[in-house]
Amino acid sequence: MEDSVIEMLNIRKEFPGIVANNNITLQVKQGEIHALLGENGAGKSTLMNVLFGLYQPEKGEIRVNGKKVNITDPNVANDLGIGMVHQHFMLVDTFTVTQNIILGKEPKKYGMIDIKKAEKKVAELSERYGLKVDPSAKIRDISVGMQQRVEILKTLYRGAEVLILDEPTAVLTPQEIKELVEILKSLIKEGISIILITHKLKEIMEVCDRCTVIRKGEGIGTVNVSETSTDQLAELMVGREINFTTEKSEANPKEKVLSITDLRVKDNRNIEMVKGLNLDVKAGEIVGIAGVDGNGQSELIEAITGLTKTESGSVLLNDKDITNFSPRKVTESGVSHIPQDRHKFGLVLDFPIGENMVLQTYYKQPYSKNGILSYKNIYQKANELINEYDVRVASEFTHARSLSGGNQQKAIIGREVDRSPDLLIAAQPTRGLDVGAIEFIHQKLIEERDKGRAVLLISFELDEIMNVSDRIAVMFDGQIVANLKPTETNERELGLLMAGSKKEKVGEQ
Amino acid sequence: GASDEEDTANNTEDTTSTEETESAEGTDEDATEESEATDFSVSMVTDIGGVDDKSFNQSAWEGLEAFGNEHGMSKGEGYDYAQSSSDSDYMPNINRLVRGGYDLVFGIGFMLTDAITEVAGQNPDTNFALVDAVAEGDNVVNITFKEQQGSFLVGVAAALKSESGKVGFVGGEESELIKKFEVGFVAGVKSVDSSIDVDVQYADSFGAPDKGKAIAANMYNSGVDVIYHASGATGNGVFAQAKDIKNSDSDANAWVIGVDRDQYEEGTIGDTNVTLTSMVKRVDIAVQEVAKSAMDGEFPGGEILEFGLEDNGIAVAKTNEEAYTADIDTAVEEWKQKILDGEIEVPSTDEELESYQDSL
Amino acid sequence: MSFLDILQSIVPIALFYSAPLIFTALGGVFSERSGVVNIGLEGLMVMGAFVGIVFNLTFADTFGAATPWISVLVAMVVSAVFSLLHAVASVSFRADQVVSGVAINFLALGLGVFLTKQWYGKGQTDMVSQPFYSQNIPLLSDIPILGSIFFEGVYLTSYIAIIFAIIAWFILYKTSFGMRLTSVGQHPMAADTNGINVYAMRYVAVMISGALGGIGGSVFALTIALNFSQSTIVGQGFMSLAAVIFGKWHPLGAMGAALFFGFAQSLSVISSGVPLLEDIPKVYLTIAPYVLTILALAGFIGRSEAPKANNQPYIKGTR
Amino acid sequence: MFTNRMFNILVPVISVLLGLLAGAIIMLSFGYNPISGYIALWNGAFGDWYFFGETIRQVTPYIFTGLAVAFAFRSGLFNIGAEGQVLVGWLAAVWIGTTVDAPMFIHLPLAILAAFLAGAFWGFIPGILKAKLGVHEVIVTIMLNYIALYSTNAIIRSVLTDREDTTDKISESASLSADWIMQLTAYSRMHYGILLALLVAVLIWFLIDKTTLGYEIRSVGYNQHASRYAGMNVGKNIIFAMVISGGIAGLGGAMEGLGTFGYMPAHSGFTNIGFDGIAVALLGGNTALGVVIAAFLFGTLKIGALNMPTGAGVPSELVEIVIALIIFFVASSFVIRWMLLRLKKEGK
Ligand SMILES: Nc1ncnc2c1ncn2[C@@H]1O[C@H](COP(=O)(O)OP(=O)(O)OP(=O)(O)O)[C@@H](O)[C@H]1O
Ligand SMILES: Nc1ncnc2c1ncn2[C@@H]1O[C@H](COP(=O)(O)OP(=O)(O)OP(=O)(O)O)[C@@H](O)[C@H]1O
Ligand SMILES: [Mg+2]
Ligand SMILES: [Mg+2]
Repeated sequence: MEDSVIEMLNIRKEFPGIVANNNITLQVKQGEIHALLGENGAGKSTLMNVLFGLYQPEKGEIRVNGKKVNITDPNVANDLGIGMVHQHFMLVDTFTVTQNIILGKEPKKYGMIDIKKAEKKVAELSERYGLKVDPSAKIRDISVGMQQRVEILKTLYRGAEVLILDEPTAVLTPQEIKELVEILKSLIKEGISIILITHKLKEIMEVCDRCTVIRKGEGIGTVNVSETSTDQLAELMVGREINFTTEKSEANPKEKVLSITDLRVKDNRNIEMVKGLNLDVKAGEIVGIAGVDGNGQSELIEAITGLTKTESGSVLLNDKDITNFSPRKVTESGVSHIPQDRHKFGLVLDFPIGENMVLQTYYKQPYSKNGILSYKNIYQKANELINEYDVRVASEFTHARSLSGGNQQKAIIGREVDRSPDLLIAAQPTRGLDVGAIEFIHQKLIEERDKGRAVLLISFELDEIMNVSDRIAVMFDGQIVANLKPTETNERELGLLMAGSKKEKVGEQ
Repeated sequence: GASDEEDTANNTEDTTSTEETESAEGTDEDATEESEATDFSVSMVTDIGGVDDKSFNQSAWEGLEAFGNEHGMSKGEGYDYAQSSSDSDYMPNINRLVRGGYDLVFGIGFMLTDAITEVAGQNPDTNFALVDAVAEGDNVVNITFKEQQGSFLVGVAAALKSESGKVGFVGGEESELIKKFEVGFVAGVKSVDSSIDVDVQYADSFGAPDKGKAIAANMYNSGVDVIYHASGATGNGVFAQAKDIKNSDSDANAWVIGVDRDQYEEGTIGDTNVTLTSMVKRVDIAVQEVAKSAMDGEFPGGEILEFGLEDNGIAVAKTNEEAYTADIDTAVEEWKQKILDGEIEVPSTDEELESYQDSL
Repeated sequence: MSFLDILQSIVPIALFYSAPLIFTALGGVFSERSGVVNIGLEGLMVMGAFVGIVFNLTFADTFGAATPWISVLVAMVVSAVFSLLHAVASVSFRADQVVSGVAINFLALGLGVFLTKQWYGKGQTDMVSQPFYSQNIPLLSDIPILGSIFFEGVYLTSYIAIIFAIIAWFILYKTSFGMRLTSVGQHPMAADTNGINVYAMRYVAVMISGALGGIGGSVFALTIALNFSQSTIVGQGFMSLAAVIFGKWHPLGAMGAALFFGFAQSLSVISSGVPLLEDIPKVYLTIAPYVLTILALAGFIGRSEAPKANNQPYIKGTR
Repeated sequence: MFTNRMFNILVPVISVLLGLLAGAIIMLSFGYNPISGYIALWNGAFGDWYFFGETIRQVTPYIFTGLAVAFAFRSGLFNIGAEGQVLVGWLAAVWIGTTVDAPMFIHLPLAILAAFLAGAFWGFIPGILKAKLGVHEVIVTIMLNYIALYSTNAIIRSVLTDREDTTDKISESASLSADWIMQLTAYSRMHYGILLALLVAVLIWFLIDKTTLGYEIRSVGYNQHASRYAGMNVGKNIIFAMVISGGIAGLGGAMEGLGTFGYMPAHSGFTNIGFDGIAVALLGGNTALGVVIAAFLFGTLKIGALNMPTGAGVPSELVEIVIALIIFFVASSFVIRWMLLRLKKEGK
């Protein structure tokens, strides 16, 4: 490996209780896009955090351009030309784009920050690499896609030659992913090497040159992408076969469970995001809402689940009007909700996973009687779910915080599905999860459908929509602009519809 | 310690240099009569002011020390005090001393009234004395002062000193006790010149110098040139303000009248002093007298001893000669005589004040 | 009193009342913006008052008229060092910041009074002979009307406080130090990955709060109380904390809040002289400042967002 | 192997020991004899039945204010207002105690209830402002402390009495004190309140850890978004928490009004029962049991301290310092744990 920019040799990193990385070797060639693949909790982020100097390895050595280095903290990494875009963005959301980019390396003039100069520099960079950002916008006001571009700019601003991206696409819409891919390619041209962590094998096949696979902290090996297939990669990663096209029987929809008419919802900035939307979901079918992030999906869900008040219109559940019900009343009328943001809404991270399992039902028999909790029943239930949904966790008493995202998600899904609701709302249920977990979750959703439940799936990932739904409702600018069957459409058409370019009669079937 | 001894020493000088010297000598004579140590022991419990509050607690303690020295006692053997840091400490403190076998226990300040009443009831064999208030029980002596008399006299002084025809009174918290100060003061001022108006304000706290300063600033601003304060530490703010004015204009008229002890010290700024005079409450004298009678087995249990001008329990400080001029002094002395002769009965409540003013 | 007279008496009072609060509140702003809650402001003021008075009493003869200024500097330094306790506990030892703040309050008062008794043999010191004195600000006080209201018989310290607030604003909003400090309080891990030393930043911030708290305390003692005792600082630190939050963690906001308290306070004093207000029962005027504050908050200030990472010890490698 | 449980017991114990040790060092360095100092402290607190009684009496209100602050903390709220809630509770209790006249089994509960309600109302104000307008509870409670101080004084002086500094004594039928306790403890002011305190502690423990209400409180304390998502009414919980917290603090006031004093004096400053409650709560790790223990520690030190000047010539402030250091050590438990682990390793 004469031309390796990065060599991580036999790295070992332990955390109290677990060995996150056990003698893993990773070698990245100059100018390549190198994929890092592994299940949730396999040790990817840890390995990269080691390379970026956030963690110190117990064993092993790191070489940059052949030179042995000791990366004691992110500063060192920066100086070595290593930049990292973290899975959870490292952005101060009260700051502007520019402030975030220059933070820690500010251009100065008479001891003051030279904001003009900074903004010019940022403009240049975003020009040069085609990373569109608004230098003076506050982070909290910009889209996830742009936030990620800011993260990349941060590293480039610091003169990164090696760029680490930890699950960059997990949070992006198809369009944004396309843009990102373009960006990555142009970066390569600029002579930058990239380490890409992703759970999406298709992306690896599309953009990566080589791929290193790790399983449960162990290095499995490195393959040339050109000489492999998604199935082979999956097998390497999980250690067993995975079938992607989740095969499922024909749906046989029955009576309407959810019917929404002329719904209007404003967001917290008081802008109307849902603009007279109509939608039905029948028992025994999975309706997938395809759409680009920010077209009112979140507001739609919040309106149905009672988290925000609607302006007008009605939401019927089994012909019962539940418009503007409180979240509790909505839940009690038979709605389950797998929320988009699992850390903010899905879990009380400081509760034991067990208590998280009864977040909506704690006040009901058998979990409590006359207002008194029965921990026995609660933890018994928790145990059942943990086993049934194979949540990888030390015990039902461990705090939710220390679970891996994948497992946190499984726990939530277990809890929501187990309430056997009439309507199951699943928002981004597989975001950030590995293929194994994804397969598992998709099967669960289909099982629920077959039990005769109405399932409403919101996802930015087209193949998820295509694979899982029985009916696709395309959402654009706060309305359903199309109702189609997966069999009768393709990604191109959907893409156009989602972009709002091709309108079509909203037909009920 | 040392610095403390000194300044308390010259304090007592200051105060005795007012004209109760005879009495001071008087006690000395007694001392020579029977200076052999006795097994009699006496102690006191302070209120939250603490034993060095530059006010009646300290004065009382000085009294005990003086008494102790006279009779060959020392702190811990013969006499001692217990300090209270909150209202709920009075009881345990008094009890601790009772259990310590002290023959006589002083409670200093009206705050201790209930505590003394209760403990006295529970310990009939111990003698108690309460300063500034009245408690039931025939093993309790109540020491009160005619603050109105002293306040009246400083009122006279204020009236004579004032050029603006405006004087002020700053009280701590409104209460019967402080009322005596206020009313006496107003009466004094009006007796000299009923056209002088008195601006009365309360800070609602004995421990808020910032408020004291604000009130004083406002008063001086509105033309008041003499302020009499009966407000404990709040008074610090009054002194601060007066000194500040004096500092920016050395011949400005901004006088303060101190309370309880001679507050001359507090008034010093450079080589001048803003303390016109002080209404001195000789708690030390009262304490010594009661202690002595108890030791001699003549403890006046159940009685209310009211100390006033007549028995030098109340006095007016004259430390600041240049401000407290001779003619002020003579005038004050005249009024004092009138009071002693019973020509005037100094009012101590609003009602009495009204009738008094009508009588003018 | 004419309106002008009223102003003329209100303003100087408000100014000297606010000054200590402004200094201390600014300290609070620094430490809380770096993500370290500071309930200990009260204690820091106590320490400042204690040191300021002791130094003044001891060196009045040596330094003459300069004494109060030097006293404040010494108080500043000592309190800054004292605040290290809070920094060590809450930054390095990952202590609950509220807990260690409360400890600071106990410790300062305990030490202050304990040492006073050791050194002076009594619970309260004598009065200082070299306090701060008000003055007419040269030139400015000659401005017609305004001059007499704002610049006659005022304390330099009041205006220094206001200048400090502006400097603080400049530091926090215009310099890289300020930006880094803020980022540490908002998203320490982000700051860390940008190569900013989170711990160092927080140490500095806490020590700044110590220094400013020390100034606040000593200014209070040397302008208003003139001596030190158990009851010299009673609640001013908590009022400053309130000012920090009232001012939404913004230096100028905090200053505004402190001035607001000052004006409300002096208003309640003045008004007992104002014809209309004379007849209202005293207590209403006394509680007015506090009621006004609550109304202001409920009325137009409303929700205030604390720095995100407040009260969270930063531990590398946790989210 | 150190279990978490062992740590949770060891750490506070070690903190207390370290605190006392530091205190001893300070005494030495200022030329006092630490032994006699601490003996005086001990005797002052447990020397005989009287002082034991007084210690318990001091502990009683601390338990209440500690619980009050702790309860608010559990729901993510910082109640600096216990001080004011104590004052209004005290006043309410004494008001009923002096004005109403009824048989004990009505009068006493009524007075206690009044204290609870008064405190609860004082907690309700910041609660509703936080819930509805997002106003920061810390400022509001600080302001309410002052309002409570001044208005209770005003009421005592101009409503309950005619310009007197203390209210009348409450009538026997509203008093918490019992002759037999007085007999037993040589006229200490220990009273039935301690039983009520322990009872409330148990209730709070039960409420927080065992009931659905407590589940909601804790959930809201940790994550308001998730709690809303789960169908809990966050606003309601915040108000509820502040009301209960205030009410408990109010009971602390009742202890003073119906037990310790039997009347209410006009206060020239804060009682500090409420502020000390913050320390008690934090020392006790915001758990009911912890608070009870911390309150005992606090009460012991405070009462014992009174005897240090007379007993050993040591200024009582030393105890303040010791308390402060103990709090520091408890707060820095992380380090103590770390050291313990080190020791263990060395041991092997
Ligand atoms: N700071 C930490 N403390 C304790 N354990 C940790 C820590 N960070 C990671 N781990 C554990 O180390 C293992 C590897 O975590 P890592 O973040 O590397 O997984 P990952 O491959 O990034 O997972 P994902 O695909 O979900 O991002 C997991 O079991 C995780 O629980
Ligand atoms: N303090 C901690 N203790 C234990 N595990 C931790 C801790 N911090 C992080 N982890 C684990 O380390 C791993 C890396 O976290 P990471 O940021 O990659 O989230 P994740 O696992 O990828 O989940 P998500 O994809 O939802 O963010 C996760 O498994 C997380 O649970
Ligand atoms: Mg990861
Ligand atoms: Mg992940």
